[in-house]
Amino acid sequence: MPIEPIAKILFIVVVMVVGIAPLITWIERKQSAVMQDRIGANRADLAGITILGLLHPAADVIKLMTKEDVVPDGANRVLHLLSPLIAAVPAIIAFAIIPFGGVYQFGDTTLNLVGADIDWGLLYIFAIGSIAAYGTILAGWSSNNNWSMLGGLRASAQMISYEVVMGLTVVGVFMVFETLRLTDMAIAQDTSFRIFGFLNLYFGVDGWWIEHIRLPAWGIFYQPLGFLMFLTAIMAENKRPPFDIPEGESEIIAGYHLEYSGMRFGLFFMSEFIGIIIIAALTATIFLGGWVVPYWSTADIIDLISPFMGVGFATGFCILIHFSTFLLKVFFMIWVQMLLRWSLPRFRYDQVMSLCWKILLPLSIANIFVTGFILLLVKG
Amino acid sequence: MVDFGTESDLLRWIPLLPLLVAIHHGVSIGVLRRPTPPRVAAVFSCAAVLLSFVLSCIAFRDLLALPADSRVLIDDVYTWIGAGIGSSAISAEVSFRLDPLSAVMILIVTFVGSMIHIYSIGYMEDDHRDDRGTQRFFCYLNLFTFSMLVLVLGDNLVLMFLGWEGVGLCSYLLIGFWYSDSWNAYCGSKAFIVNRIGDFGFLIGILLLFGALSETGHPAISFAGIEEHFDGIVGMTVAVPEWMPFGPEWKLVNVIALCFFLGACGKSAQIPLYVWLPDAMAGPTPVSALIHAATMVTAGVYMVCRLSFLYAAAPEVSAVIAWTGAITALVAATIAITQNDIKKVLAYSTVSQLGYMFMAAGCGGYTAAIFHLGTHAFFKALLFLAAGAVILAMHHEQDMQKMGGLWHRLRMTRVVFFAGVYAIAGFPPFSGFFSKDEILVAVWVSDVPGHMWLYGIGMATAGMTAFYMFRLWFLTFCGECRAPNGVRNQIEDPNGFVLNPLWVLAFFSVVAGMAGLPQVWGDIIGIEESNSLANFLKPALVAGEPHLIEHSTELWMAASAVGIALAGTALAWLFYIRKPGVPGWLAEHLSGFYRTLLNKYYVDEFYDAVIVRPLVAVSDRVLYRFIDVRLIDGIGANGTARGIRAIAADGLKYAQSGLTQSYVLFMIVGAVAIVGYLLR
Amino acid sequence: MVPLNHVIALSAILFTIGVIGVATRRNLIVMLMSIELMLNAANLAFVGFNRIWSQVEGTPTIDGQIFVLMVITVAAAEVAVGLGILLSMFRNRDSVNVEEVNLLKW
Amino acid sequence: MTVETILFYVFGTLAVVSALGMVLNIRNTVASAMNLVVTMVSLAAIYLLLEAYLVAVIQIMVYGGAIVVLFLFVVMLLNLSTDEFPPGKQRVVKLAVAIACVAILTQVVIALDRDPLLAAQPGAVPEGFGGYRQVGLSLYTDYVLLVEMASLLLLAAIVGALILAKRKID
Repeated sequence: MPIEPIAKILFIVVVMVVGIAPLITWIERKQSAVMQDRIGANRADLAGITILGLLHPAADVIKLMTKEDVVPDGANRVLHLLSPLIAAVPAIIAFAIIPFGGVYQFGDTTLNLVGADIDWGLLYIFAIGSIAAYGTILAGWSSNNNWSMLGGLRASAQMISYEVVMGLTVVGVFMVFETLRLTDMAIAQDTSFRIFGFLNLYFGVDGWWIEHIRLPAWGIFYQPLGFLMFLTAIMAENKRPPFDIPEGESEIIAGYHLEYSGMRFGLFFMSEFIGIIIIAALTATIFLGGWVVPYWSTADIIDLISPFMGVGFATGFCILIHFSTFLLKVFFMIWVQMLLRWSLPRFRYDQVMSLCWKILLPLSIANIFVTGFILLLVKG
Repeated sequence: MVDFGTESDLLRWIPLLPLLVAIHHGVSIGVLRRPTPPRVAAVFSCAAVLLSFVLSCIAFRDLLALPADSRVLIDDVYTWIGAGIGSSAISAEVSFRLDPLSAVMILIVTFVGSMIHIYSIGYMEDDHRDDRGTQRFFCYLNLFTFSMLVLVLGDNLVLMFLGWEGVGLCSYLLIGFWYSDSWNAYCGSKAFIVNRIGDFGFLIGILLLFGALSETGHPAISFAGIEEHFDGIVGMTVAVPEWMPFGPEWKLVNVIALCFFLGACGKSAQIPLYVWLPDAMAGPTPVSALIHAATMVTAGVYMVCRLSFLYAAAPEVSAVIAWTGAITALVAATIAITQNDIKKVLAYSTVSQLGYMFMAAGCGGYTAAIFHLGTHAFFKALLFLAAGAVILAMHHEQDMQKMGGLWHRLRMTRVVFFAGVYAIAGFPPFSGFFSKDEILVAVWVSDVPGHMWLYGIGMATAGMTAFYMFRLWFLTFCGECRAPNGVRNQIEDPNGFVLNPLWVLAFFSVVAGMAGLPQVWGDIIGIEESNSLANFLKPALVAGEPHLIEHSTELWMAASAVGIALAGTALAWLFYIRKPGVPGWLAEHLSGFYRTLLNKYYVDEFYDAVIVRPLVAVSDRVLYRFIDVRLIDGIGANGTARGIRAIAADGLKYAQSGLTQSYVLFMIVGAVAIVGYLLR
Repeated sequence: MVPLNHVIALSAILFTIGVIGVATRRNLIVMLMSIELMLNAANLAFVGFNRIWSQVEGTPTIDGQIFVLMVITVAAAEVAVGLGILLSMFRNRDSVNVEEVNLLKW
Repeated sequence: MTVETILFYVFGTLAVVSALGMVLNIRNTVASAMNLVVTMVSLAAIYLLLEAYLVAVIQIMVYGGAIVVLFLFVVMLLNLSTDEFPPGKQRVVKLAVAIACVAILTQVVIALDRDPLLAAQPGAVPEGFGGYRQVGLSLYTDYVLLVEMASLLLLAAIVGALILAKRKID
């Protein structure tokens, strides 16, 4: 049995899913507390010790585990039991292609810090996302409850619509980086570009400032509009507020997971939070340069360290820096989502739909055209 | 002498201008349904034709600028038909060829044409038979000019054929211009149908020629190309059944030449296809002048001259042409003697003159033919237009019995009319004299079997021509006025639009003869190379070595021609001025002959009985009643419908059960069957 | 890798199942699904053949998969329109039983 | 018996079983739809085994993600959970269908043993076979007209679906 894949899988499951996902529930609470000027989650204590309420996730888990698992009458038992899994599993396996670091050389062995380095990574994400829709829909339908049904309906409509937009918004990035492989994308962003380069290219202007005023070659700088739209679309795909109409408490009590309790409800819960992490990781990788340290490319790091410590150590150090950078960016994106989640009110259903079809779709197509035009200009 | 010519982009505009105007007229009356004011339309048309006349003059000057033996201008516009490969590849260009022959033709066409256009303004002024009449008239007229120019300028047989058909169509449209009168419509269709026969021959000729040429491996369609490779097909023969005359093998050249000549007969109203021309007089008089006297009917002569190399290689056919022309000339002249309708007389005279030209062409006197064509264009157009003026003055009265004594009233018209009569009667120094003289000389010196007879016929015809023309003159202008009182005191000269062209034409029909002044006269008044027309045309035509004859003979011939013309004139004077009773007396005592002549030898009746009725009967009984009604409609259309109904109504309809899945099932079964068949 | 004829056999079986569905089920939705199934069987055959003839004298060819993509496009369009028809039919007939849509017959 | 072969048979069986489940399940439309999804996904897996990567992903995205979801949406919208109608009196049709299916299968079998090439092991595929690069290049060079036609078709489908689904054309 190869050791590397197992290690990666273990890492993903233990660190990402079991580790960070509960942490995020805490972050969310704290965030809300901060924004609502409360103290927030701080009651759960172990012998009087409340580590900033960090025990709450554990408490939640225990509560969910121990709750009774109800299947309502007239519900389709199989699907009702199945759908939480259908919702959770795709969210977890989506981690498989997230690069937590670059590709490193230790002598003749190469270390590639990604679960599965497949050539069509982003498409994989989309496929997974499209499967994930079923969990919600089936949950809504199988609960034999009108509210859930409505939730499922809304979910299906919303997720189909936003899949389209999500796909179209990143096409610009494909065009810029000319790859779908997330690893290559991150590597491609491990550099920087001259802001005023076009002056030199087309108007023959030159001067030291043209060479030295640079931006990291991140997707967000190449595709600002794409970034915003992608974030919107994928957050809507995750059915989080302000896009949580499938479970709008005020309208359809809890929507699709109304009839769920115990750990099955917990799975939906989990899958949402894992979704948050996935979103953060994806946006970080595609638009924020993944593990890349701005203005300090891998080569530079290794060149800087290796004279003193040797190449091997330098590479290890590099890995450390890159991984922490990546985590930093991921947490930043998570924080951004929390911010949005607590600051924006819930959209109305028709607003969500028209936002998707009437605003995002045309904008993203226009974005594609403009990108292609500029690329033609630059690359000829 | 084959010459592929020098480029010149000017030529294409000569036919194009009239076409553009014609299109404008057609669109504005046919599509927009908003006719332009008559005067404006008329001015457009006249401007177009005049302009193309100017262009023709310029082109003519360019042509003259070239060295004498290579005077060919080519304007290659685009490839019209490109088909076939290898030895049978045909590529018909839309390309125009200006060589001396076509130069003379376009000058005549555009000049006479513009004169007649201007004349038409005045003539059609009082024509209120329908609201957009005038513009329609000018539309057709310009279209005709275009087609005629294409015919003349076309560099290949196909393009020529296009023009050929175009003029036929316009003639049809214009003869039946006043279609509300069914007789006019009938005449139009008669002209069209009779022409079809000729055109058929023409087409067959083209195809045979092309086929023969592609057998020699040089598929050419342009005149230059044909002439270049022509020698290859001279020897060819076609096998014919035993029972046919001159069997078992005919020279292919003869066949081709005959086919082309059939076409010429149709267009130029030669026996046996001349019957349409007299009836074509149903059209407005300018049309008769332009189409049925000056230009279109001469297309046949032009074609024979254009293909002179072909006819030079087919002496037998040339003989046929000569004799046909002669007989036509004679017969038409005899008929013309008895006609009372002024335009009919002129029509038969036209036929007769055309016969003259063919006689000349058949005898190898192509220059003479063209020369006479030109002069005839002038004086015959003049005569028709003058007759038109008379008709106008007489309030559309065409019967000479009701005229007479117009001498005092039409003081302008009488002069031009007299010039025309004088010219056609062939009195020196008017144009008719010289051209007719040329022809007679050509006939005299030619080696066509029995050319002396031809000469005799020519002389006789000349005499008759003088007779009937002066008969016309006396009946119309001299003696008592036999018009009804109401008309009588309103008779006056027509307006300037009508009159001025007449003056111009009159001038030319007087002096046009000088263009081709025979050498003999030239020697007398001491001009070197006086017959400039002949010298000009020589490169374009395959004329055999001109047989030189002593000037004395030639002078004698001229003298006798004048003499016989005088005789005819005197006879006419005797009959219609001195002793007006004589014609009636003759008509009584030679009543059979007279009636035969009066009824044009009953040719129409003959054709009607022999061709038309059987044809109609067959198409009615067999084609219509049996094949169409019984077979096609009965068995074909209705039968099928009935059969289908019988099958579908009682059997198949139950297949349409309205159950989707049964349809699906049928589909599957069908698919399975097809795949099974493929897998067999 | 399995030889092509297994792939084709699989596609044939799927196709047959689709045929059964289209021809026997009277629920319009299921009929549409079965049509989708048949299309997929065809796609499978396409992909399989493309796998065999993945290159024609050296140059890689992808035509089979292109056709699959086109078929998928057509399928999407067909489902959209078909479901639209189904909706309007349900509005008029209050059922999705194809046997109730039988006005057009003799 | 390589891993690929085993996987092929596993997914093939899965596809067939789920397809049968879709067709024969006459109580529950949603279950049929879910069976269809399973078929699609396992077919996608088989595409992967056949090294048609892009097609596999598209299969999941379009069929799994869009088409079947649409089916579910309609089922839920019309609330057709239990649908089947009293069994019709079309014994004949069923019989004919059975015969037709047998015929199809036999035909395929006949066709299969015609060509020895089909029984052979497929050779190696060229570099980047079935990847989005090759497909994309081929789509936008040789088949660009096809793409245009597809776009037209989709437009027509959108409009048609809209018109059909609108309750009242206004």
